[in-house]
Amino acid sequence: MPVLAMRDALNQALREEMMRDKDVFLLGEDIGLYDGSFKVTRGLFKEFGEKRVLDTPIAEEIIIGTAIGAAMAGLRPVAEMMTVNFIMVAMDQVVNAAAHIRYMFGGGTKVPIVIRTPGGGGHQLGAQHSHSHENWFAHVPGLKVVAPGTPADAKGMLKAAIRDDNPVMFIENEGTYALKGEVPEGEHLVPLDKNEVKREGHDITICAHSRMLIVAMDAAAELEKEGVSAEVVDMRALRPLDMTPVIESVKKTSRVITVEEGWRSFGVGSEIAARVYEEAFDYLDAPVARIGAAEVPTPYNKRLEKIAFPARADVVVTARALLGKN
Amino acid sequence: MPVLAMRDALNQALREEMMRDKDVFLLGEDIGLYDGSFKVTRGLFKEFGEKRVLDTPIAEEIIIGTAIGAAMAGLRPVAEMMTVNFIMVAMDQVVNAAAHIRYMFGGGTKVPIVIRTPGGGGHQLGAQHSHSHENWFAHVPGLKVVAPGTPADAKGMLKAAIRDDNPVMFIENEGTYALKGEVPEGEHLVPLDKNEVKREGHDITICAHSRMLIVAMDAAAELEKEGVSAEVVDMRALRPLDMTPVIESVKKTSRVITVEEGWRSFGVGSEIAARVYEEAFDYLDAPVARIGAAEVPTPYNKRLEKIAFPARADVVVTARALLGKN
Amino acid sequence: MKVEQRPAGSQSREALSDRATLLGLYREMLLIRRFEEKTAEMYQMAKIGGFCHLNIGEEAAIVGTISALRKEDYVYSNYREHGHALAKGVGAKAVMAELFGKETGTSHGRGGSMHLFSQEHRFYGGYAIVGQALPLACGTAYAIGYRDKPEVVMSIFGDGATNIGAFHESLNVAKLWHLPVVFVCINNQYGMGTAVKRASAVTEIWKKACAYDMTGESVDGMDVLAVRRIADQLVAQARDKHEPSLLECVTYRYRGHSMSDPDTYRGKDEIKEWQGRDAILSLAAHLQKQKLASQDELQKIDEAITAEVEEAVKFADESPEPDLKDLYRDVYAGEGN
Amino acid sequence: MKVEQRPAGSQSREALSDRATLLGLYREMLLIRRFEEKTAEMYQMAKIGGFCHLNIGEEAAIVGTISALRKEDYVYSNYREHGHALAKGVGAKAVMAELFGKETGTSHGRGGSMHLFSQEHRFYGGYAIVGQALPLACGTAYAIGYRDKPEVVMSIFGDGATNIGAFHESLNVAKLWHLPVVFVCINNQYGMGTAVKRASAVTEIWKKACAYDMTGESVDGMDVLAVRRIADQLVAQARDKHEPSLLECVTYRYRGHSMSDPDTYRGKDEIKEWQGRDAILSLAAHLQKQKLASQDELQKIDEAITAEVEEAVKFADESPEPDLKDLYRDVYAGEGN
Ligand SMILES: Cc1ncc(C[n+]2csc(CCOP(=O)(O)OP(=O)(O)O)c2C)c(N)n1
Ligand SMILES: Cc1ncc(C[n+]2csc(CCOP(=O)(O)OP(=O)(O)O)c2C)c(N)n1
Ligand SMILES: [Mg+2]
Ligand SMILES: [Mg+2]
Repeated sequence: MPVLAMRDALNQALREEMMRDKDVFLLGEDIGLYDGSFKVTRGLFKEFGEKRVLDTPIAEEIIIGTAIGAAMAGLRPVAEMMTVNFIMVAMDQVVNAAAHIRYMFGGGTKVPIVIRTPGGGGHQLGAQHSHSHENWFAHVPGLKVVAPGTPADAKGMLKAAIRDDNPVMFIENEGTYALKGEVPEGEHLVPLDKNEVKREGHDITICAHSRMLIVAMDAAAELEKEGVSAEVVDMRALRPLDMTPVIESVKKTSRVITVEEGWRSFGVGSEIAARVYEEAFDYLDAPVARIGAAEVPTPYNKRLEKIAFPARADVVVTARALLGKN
Repeated sequence: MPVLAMRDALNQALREEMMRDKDVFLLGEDIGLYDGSFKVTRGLFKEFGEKRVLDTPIAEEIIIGTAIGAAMAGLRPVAEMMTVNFIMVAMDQVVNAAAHIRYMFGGGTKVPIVIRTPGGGGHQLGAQHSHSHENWFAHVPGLKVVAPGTPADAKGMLKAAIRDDNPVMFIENEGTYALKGEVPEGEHLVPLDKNEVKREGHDITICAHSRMLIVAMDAAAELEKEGVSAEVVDMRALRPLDMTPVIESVKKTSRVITVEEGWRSFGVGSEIAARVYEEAFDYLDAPVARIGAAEVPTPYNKRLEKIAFPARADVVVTARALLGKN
Repeated sequence: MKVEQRPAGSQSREALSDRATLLGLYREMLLIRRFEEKTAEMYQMAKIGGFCHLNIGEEAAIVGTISALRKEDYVYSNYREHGHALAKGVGAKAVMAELFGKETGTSHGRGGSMHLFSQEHRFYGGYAIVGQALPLACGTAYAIGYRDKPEVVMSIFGDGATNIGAFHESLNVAKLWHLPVVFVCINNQYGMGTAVKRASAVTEIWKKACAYDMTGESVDGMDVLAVRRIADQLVAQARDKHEPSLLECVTYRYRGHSMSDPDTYRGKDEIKEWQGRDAILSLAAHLQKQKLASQDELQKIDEAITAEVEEAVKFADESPEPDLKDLYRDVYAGEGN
Repeated sequence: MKVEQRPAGSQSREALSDRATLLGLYREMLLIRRFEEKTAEMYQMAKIGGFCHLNIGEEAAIVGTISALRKEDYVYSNYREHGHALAKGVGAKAVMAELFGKETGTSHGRGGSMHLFSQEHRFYGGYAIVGQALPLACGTAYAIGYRDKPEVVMSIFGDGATNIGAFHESLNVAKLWHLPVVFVCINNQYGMGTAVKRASAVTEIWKKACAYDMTGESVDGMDVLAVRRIADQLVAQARDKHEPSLLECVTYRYRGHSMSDPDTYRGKDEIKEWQGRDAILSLAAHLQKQKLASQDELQKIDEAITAEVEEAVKFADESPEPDLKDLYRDVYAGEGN
């Protein structure tokens, strides 16, 4: 199977869907002539032209709103937000419009749009370019929210998202665009509502999504050296939140760690923990341990930033503690 | 002690703080000449004039942004967002600016603003006027978030919020503006970081804030008739989230219900539940039961809307189930 | 209302002296007036809940603009849209049923007064966030160009909406991308209780088009013929040249902002003054002066409309409530619901 | 840099022929040029991280506008603000230290290149969300009026920022509320890789002021004297009459958008052409032609500035990193930190 970087897997998904369906078009800032600030749309402007790869002004409300209005008229827009932080200026379009339109109009229309955007930090971009907000979107009925952590899932979920009839928040991560992995060629679809065990184990369950999936896998590898068998569940499907593989896993391990790149309080881990207790209370030997970013606006300084985000060591140490090892 | 409606208690707090400190001013849509769409600012325009009670255009980014810039220059603005739903168009100003400015500038400045806004539904206002988002704000470092449920707390917390040096999200509720209660005259301050037992009990703990506090108190009264002694903890302080009274209570009751007006998934109850397990795991006899709004964009139809929001009966039934009563 | 009776869209100026057209305009304005009067009555009787914003006084602005459209053209509106939906051809029954929250309503009772919608009539909805629908209108207009259709989008909003960011972002791309949109500002002098001059640095809304090098026009929103004439031009310009425009209709709402508005921010005589220029009475006078219709005929039209509105109320009243088990229906598309 | 050597603010036109003023302007532009060249070098050496946006090419626009301010006036900027901070009087050491992420930086290393700040110099910060700071500038200007102070706020942003909603909302209230603000648009022809004409329906940015009935001016941003003259007028207008304005400075960034920009969207000759009109070289020629300064003197100034920048680098390099235990410091005010 060909090995691709995440950004190229995403690019391939976009290209294939644009070739498959002429109603699919892209819009966003500098996605065309500039080839995209993270190069996910590289070459598509040249190949498909400015009508199907629309460069927009710096006006996020217009990007989302145009996508919604075009979708209601039958097209399938894929909007890029340069980073999730900028969606804050267009939150009304995402929540009050995209997510609610179908229901508030009694099903009279639908809004098949995909909003692609990288979240996460770790690049010294400071307090206004480094955050994650998937927990916010996952809270909203009407939205679907996914956050793949491998190139193959990125391609398969993006293709599925473009074909889905609902607004899909497609969360990418600046820190994984260069991540390489095997990616099936052509028609490869990954469901938007299925989470998956990415590594089997029986001592402890680690739940993570997006870039934190990599961190969790690294931690699991390190734990193995210590004789700890960790099972890693990829929480790529956040809304609807597929808990099945987590519950199955807990029944084996009775210990759970959640890892997310965003702030811990009122985060993704809070919901996963609450669900685990509701659905596997009697299987738990210890409280679910939640790992998230330090609750500070991300600092610029490299060393401060480093300790502000969850790393392999945090997961390993937490796992040891949960297992009562030193 | 005088009995006041919530809106008048809030009005009194604003008036007293404006008299105490000439740097305090109000801004928002129709808060002045129109006396406020929910009449919380009634009479203040007449009394203090248009400089200190500033009517703004319909431009939420300007309302929050003006408050921030004025605060950085030394004033103490109190901004009103007509409803929390409209903050979606100004989320960037709240999160990326107000919450992060102090930290990203290394403490070089501060942003002492209060953003007052009603959340909640139940008035047939439909999908764009009925939601609650306090869980979102409570997720953000740099913000303080409170949601009082009694007129006395409303006055005391608003006065404390105005005197606080940080941006405070002050969540009100359209459904409680007419709620009456005793309100201490003059200097009455309620800390922003202390939750409180509003009703003592020993069988079960009910956590609720804002309008749901009323629902919880009603449910507790009904449960008492059935011989169930419910303790109600007012979660008025959401960030920082004061868990002390909850943990104390759980140690007595070992059963917890959380009630919120917003959607359940990734909500306030998720965080409370996760914290309860982390801090009182061994005391729990059953999973924390979370009650929240049905996960739909709020429907207009009266009967559909009614079943979409948590009511006393939901709490009572849940309590019975937790206690193994029929 | 019977769609075929509506004046056909985009006619030449001459057409506006033609009897059928004038009676059609008269009929539509009167339908809105009677419908809204009845709506107020039903609200008082608590048959209608939530926020309810009436179009009384704005009939000429609404009918003059929307009647210039064809059936295949699109309309995006705000929460003050009962009349906009009626003018675009949505039936009075379906609209009233929506206000009643019934399953037979335009939005199956899920939307209510602020969220009317009709795919069939391309009435693309009432939105309750000020300014929110302008970017959507641009998106639908983009789709029209994308598919090279001879269609137009009309985006209708209030004076207060011209001060919010979405207005600026929308007009800029409409011009930049040559979108077939006509932006219609219903300047009824107030945004809730705030007069235009207390909210906008420029009180002549049409002038705001200058920042986008866009056609800007202002018209007496109490004169349906004047409104229709300019609307015909701007709609044709959008359709034929893909040149967007901003049209300000200077008008007035006789009633409060919503049913709960104490209405203390304006003088009674100001209201009287505008009522003195009532668009419906003016057209009635014109029709009689021009011998295009007799007092008697106009009376009959009124009776027919009153009956139509009564029918709508009866229909709404007798229609079924949504089934409670359908609470979750249509949150997501393509899930067997 | 030594603040007392800066040209005093708001001088008369004549002043702009006076030697001290001209040399001051020259010195400031050169400081920015040398500082940014060094910044690029330090970025390559990985002494600086994150996004880094340079002001090279924009010196005349920056110095011409900011030098028209007094010490007590305020400046709000965006993420391309190293030179803006220097021009407002913030020391090169503190700025470079911030780029290095050191505790001695303007923001104690928490902000970095995009978030410089100085309460002392009333440099109210660099903001990394396009358009975000304009409403803040209005708020500070409101506070000035609230306290009746003879101060002014300068809000500086790029051409790309004029298409976002916050720009519209800000200019409207600035005019409506008579705020003492001068909005300065640094039109450097591109927003990242997007040329102005591909993003804005109106390419002459100053014209956008028309929608607010506001003074709009455009000036050659490569001529520091022209910029300074118009800036003096607009600052005085804001200070004395509380009349806001929009000033477009037509200029160019010689380097890419940020250090990571491949810069493939524009021709090399376009860059050459603009460099041919370099503001610093032009002023140097002018100074010599007018016999206000000799080649030799200018050489000395350059040496002094180069030394000052070297000193700044040394200071930044030797400064301590923030203490890791201070990670949570300053998240909240008034908590003993
Ligand atoms: C973003 C936003 N802010 C505030 C409101 C509350 N609100 C609803 S209607 C209205 C006034 C709008 O005035 P205008 O645009 O002139 O329309 P009109 O009601 O006069 O027809 C306001 C402030 C809202 N719905 N959305
Ligand atoms: C709201 C928002 N959208 C997008 C971005 C990403 N971005 C950063 S700078 C920039 C270009 C800004 O161009 P301009 O305003 O002309 O300023 P310049 O960089 O040319 O000085 C963009 C798109 C952002 N920071 N904020
Ligand atoms: Mg109005
Ligand atoms: Mg630029």
